[in-house]
Amino acid sequence: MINRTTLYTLSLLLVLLGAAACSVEPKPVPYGEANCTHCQMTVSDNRYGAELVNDKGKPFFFDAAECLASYVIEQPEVSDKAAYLLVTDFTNPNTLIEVEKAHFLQSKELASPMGMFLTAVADEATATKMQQEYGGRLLNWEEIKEAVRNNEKPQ
Amino acid sequence: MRNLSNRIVVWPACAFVLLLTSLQAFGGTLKVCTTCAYTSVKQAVRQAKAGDVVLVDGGVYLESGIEITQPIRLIGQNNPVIDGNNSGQIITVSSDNVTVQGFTLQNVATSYTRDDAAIRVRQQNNIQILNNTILKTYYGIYLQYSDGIIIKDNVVKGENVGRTESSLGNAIHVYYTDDVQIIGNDVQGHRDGIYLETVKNSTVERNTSHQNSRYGLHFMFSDGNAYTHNTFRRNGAGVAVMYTTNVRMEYNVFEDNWGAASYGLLLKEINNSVIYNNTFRRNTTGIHMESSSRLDIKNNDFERNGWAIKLMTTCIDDTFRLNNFTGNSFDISTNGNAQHNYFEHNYWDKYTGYDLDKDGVGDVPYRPVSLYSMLIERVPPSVMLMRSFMVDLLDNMERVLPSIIPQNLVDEHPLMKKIDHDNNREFKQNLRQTASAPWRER
Amino acid sequence: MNKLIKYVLYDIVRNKIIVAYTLFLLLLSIGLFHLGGSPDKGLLSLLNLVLLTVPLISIVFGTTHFYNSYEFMELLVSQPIKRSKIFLSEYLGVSLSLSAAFGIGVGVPVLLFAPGATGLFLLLTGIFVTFIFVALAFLASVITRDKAKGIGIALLLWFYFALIYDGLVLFVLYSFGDYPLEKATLVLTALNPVDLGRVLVLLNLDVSAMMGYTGALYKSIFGSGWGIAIAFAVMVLWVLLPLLSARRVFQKRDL
Amino acid sequence: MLRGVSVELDKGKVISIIGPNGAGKTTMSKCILGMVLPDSGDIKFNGESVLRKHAYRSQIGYMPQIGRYPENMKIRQVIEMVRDIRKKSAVDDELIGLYRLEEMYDKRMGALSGGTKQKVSAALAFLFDPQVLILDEPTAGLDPFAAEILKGKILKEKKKGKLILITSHIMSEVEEVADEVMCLVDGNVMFYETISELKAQTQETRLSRAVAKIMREGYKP
Repeated sequence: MINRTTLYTLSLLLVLLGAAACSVEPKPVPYGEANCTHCQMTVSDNRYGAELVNDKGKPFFFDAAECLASYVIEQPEVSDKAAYLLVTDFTNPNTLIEVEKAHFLQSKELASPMGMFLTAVADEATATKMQQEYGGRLLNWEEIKEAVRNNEKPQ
Repeated sequence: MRNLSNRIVVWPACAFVLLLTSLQAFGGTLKVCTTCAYTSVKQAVRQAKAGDVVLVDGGVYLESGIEITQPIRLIGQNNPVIDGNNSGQIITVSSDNVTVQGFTLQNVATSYTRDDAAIRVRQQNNIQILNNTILKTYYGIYLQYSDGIIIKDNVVKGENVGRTESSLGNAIHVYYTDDVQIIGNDVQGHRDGIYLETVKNSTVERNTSHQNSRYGLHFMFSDGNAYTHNTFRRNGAGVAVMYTTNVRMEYNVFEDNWGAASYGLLLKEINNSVIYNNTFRRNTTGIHMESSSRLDIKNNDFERNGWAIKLMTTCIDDTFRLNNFTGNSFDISTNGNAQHNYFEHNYWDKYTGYDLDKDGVGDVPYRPVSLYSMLIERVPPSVMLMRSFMVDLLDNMERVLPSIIPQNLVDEHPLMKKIDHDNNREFKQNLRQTASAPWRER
Repeated sequence: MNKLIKYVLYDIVRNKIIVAYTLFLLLLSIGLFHLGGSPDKGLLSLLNLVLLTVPLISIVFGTTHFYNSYEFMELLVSQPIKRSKIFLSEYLGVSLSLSAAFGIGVGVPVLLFAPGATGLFLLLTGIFVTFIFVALAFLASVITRDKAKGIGIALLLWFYFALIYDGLVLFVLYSFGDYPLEKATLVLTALNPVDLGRVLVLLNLDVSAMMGYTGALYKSIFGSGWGIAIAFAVMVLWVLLPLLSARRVFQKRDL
Repeated sequence: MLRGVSVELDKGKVISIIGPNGAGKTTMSKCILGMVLPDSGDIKFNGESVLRKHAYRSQIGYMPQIGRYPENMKIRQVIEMVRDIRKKSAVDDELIGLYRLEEMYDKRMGALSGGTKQKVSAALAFLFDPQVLILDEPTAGLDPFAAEILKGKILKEKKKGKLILITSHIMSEVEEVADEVMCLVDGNVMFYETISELKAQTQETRLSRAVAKIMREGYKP
């Protein structure tokens, strides 16, 4: 009898363990409690955080889109297999959007944590409106990576 | 050599400033008080001509948007208060050779689109900001594209309780400005206490930066600066310095920077710099070093930190000598086996070796890296086993028969007694002569 | 039943081992608080010690006591009284007296040198661990009639919870480093009462900052009233599971 | 290990259970007491099954072969405890008096000799005036004087119409107190007869001889 009970308990716990471990989905960025995977600074500004979720569901947090881009450039073996690459929507703090769908504004007026002046928003209209207000240029993710690679800052 | 030349340049500049200010004293004086000709600071400043002194008497002035366009001295007497009433920036300096002294400036609202400050200096030279008290502002003192600035003996105090970081500015924010002296200020309650980005040839000295939400001091791309005798206490994450060469960090105290993502000092791509005579006390991590090379880390005290030093394998050619490591949970942690750094003549309180020849130097090497700290570095969730008996056992086994911890991260000549940095000159001289490996002196 | 506990307690409290255990804990606690400097440091060293010795003493004493009381239990069984009452009285007698020893040996110094929530957590953890390991001891004792074998099983159980389990966890965590393990470690913690107790106390101490992101996650869970309630519910489960299985066996077997 | 016992025992008799070592004598008494739970079969007490019950034991007094008690308990406490369990104040403290246990009431059980412990066991068995007494090797370990007292007590209780079961090896003793003898061999009842019948059948005058003869030649009723 004990054996059966133990078996039941064990299998239940294993299932729990599995469930806890194996969901591949974006996790909220723990502002103030995690260090940026790339630059080690505290991830703290909830308008700029970024995240990479690997194929196994493990999240890596970044304090800014430029750090995510640098990491992707430096660690292709991790990022090629990544399930999600996410940045925070500047206009909706704490909301993550996929980098491919994000619109980036590089404007001298908006300083991001790691000095590349990159701001991400979810939709194009907002991006255009912000560009009119602050100046600068609009980029997509591929262009962001290129800009980070060449360390292009706004003049 | 570089530092020497800095001093030679800076001192004549200061003398020049003094001369200039004394010259200006010969200008007219415009008095501001409730019963004076001028009852508004803004009015007086607008009327002032180059070289004038605007003397403001005690009282509360509800004003903002004061723009200084002439080289004048704006001086407060009997502690006048200029209350911005949350309606934008209080003082904007748009002229060279200006002094702002002796005011209490308060209430500048947070703006997500403009970086409003109590005092903003934009593209000017030779400005002095002295003895002011700045309360409840978004940014405190904000310098950009300027040159030759002295910020001395100010108090900048923000209110960060219950506020998110994006609604806080920095206490002293310096951007693209050279030859800045930030001396004797007390900054607290902001996002970063002192923020420097692309600042050269500057000095940060005798400041106290505490209880800021993010960093006590934060600089990037700022070569050739000296940070001495500062205290960084209980900040969100201590001090972060990155992408910089030729830094002198001496006689600073980093303490109580204690939190899940906290450290005393974060070094990221800092090269050719010196870290002497600092105290790292009770920080989650004393120094976190990444991609930093040719650093000389000497005569520091690491007391009661979680990790005294996290030394990533991307760091090379760093030397650690004559430091005291006492009461730290982990002395050194690293994330890999490749090590190209040099440890010698440090004092480690966990060292259990002996000294048969009584020369004050232990006869067996000390390995400061614990296996478990490396495991945590690789698999952070394994902290759940912190303080487990199993882990202690593993650590002790590994120390006796090292197999995973880096072979060459070792202090071959650990000291037997704690070093008294001030009074051990002779002993250190002896050590230098008997040092086994000739190592470059900086 | 409480009458029976009274007599069992009376017998155990005057046991020399219990007295020695109390004194040992008392001296050690006072010593650690004096050596440690700060109360927090004292608590930390005490925690290490408590989580090593309390399970060991509890399980060994529980097992030997069970075997030594075998004939006495036979005598009781011949009386008009339910077996489960006898069993539970013995269990409560042992765990209450060991807890009392712990309460005096560790509780009094903690109250004197480091009163506060952390100390309270340490005490609660110690008492729970006592109850859990006495339950495990009784389980080991009813599995086999051979005293030597029983003590062997008990020691193995202690070895497993104090040492082997953590090794296994370390191995698992290391092997699955690419996976998000933060939540899995929560479950792994719950699967060992010693680890659970340790984490609960650590989170109340300064050291928790060293636990980084994982620790922050733990804190967000164990910091809330609910989290603590769940943690202690798990502890209660850890008492009941071995205890009830042991009682079941005890009720159905020949003496 | 007991196997095929099926007997009915009436009150007012002293029945001695004999048999070679390992025959199941102790097991049988333990079955009646609920210490050993039978895999099959039933045990009835006053017509009711005793399996999974415990209240019936208030009618049984039991004296184990070797009594072991918690070391730090005093005699007084052991007696009080059993009294608490039975929720009855003592009705028959004759043995306590005869064995002069009261003088030793404050001694720790751990400090008592084996014989004294047996005295305590015996006193406890008779203390509550039970209908049934089960005595496992009652005189083993008792000094001859104490054994005599016990035998006297057994005979006295028999007269009150009680059922007394005694397991014993000592045939002279069995002969002294018992009316009937039940012989167990390998978990089966070999015979269950009155002593006089056994003697008559085997034409022996002494019980030990009679039993030895039956063992040798087999039982032919």
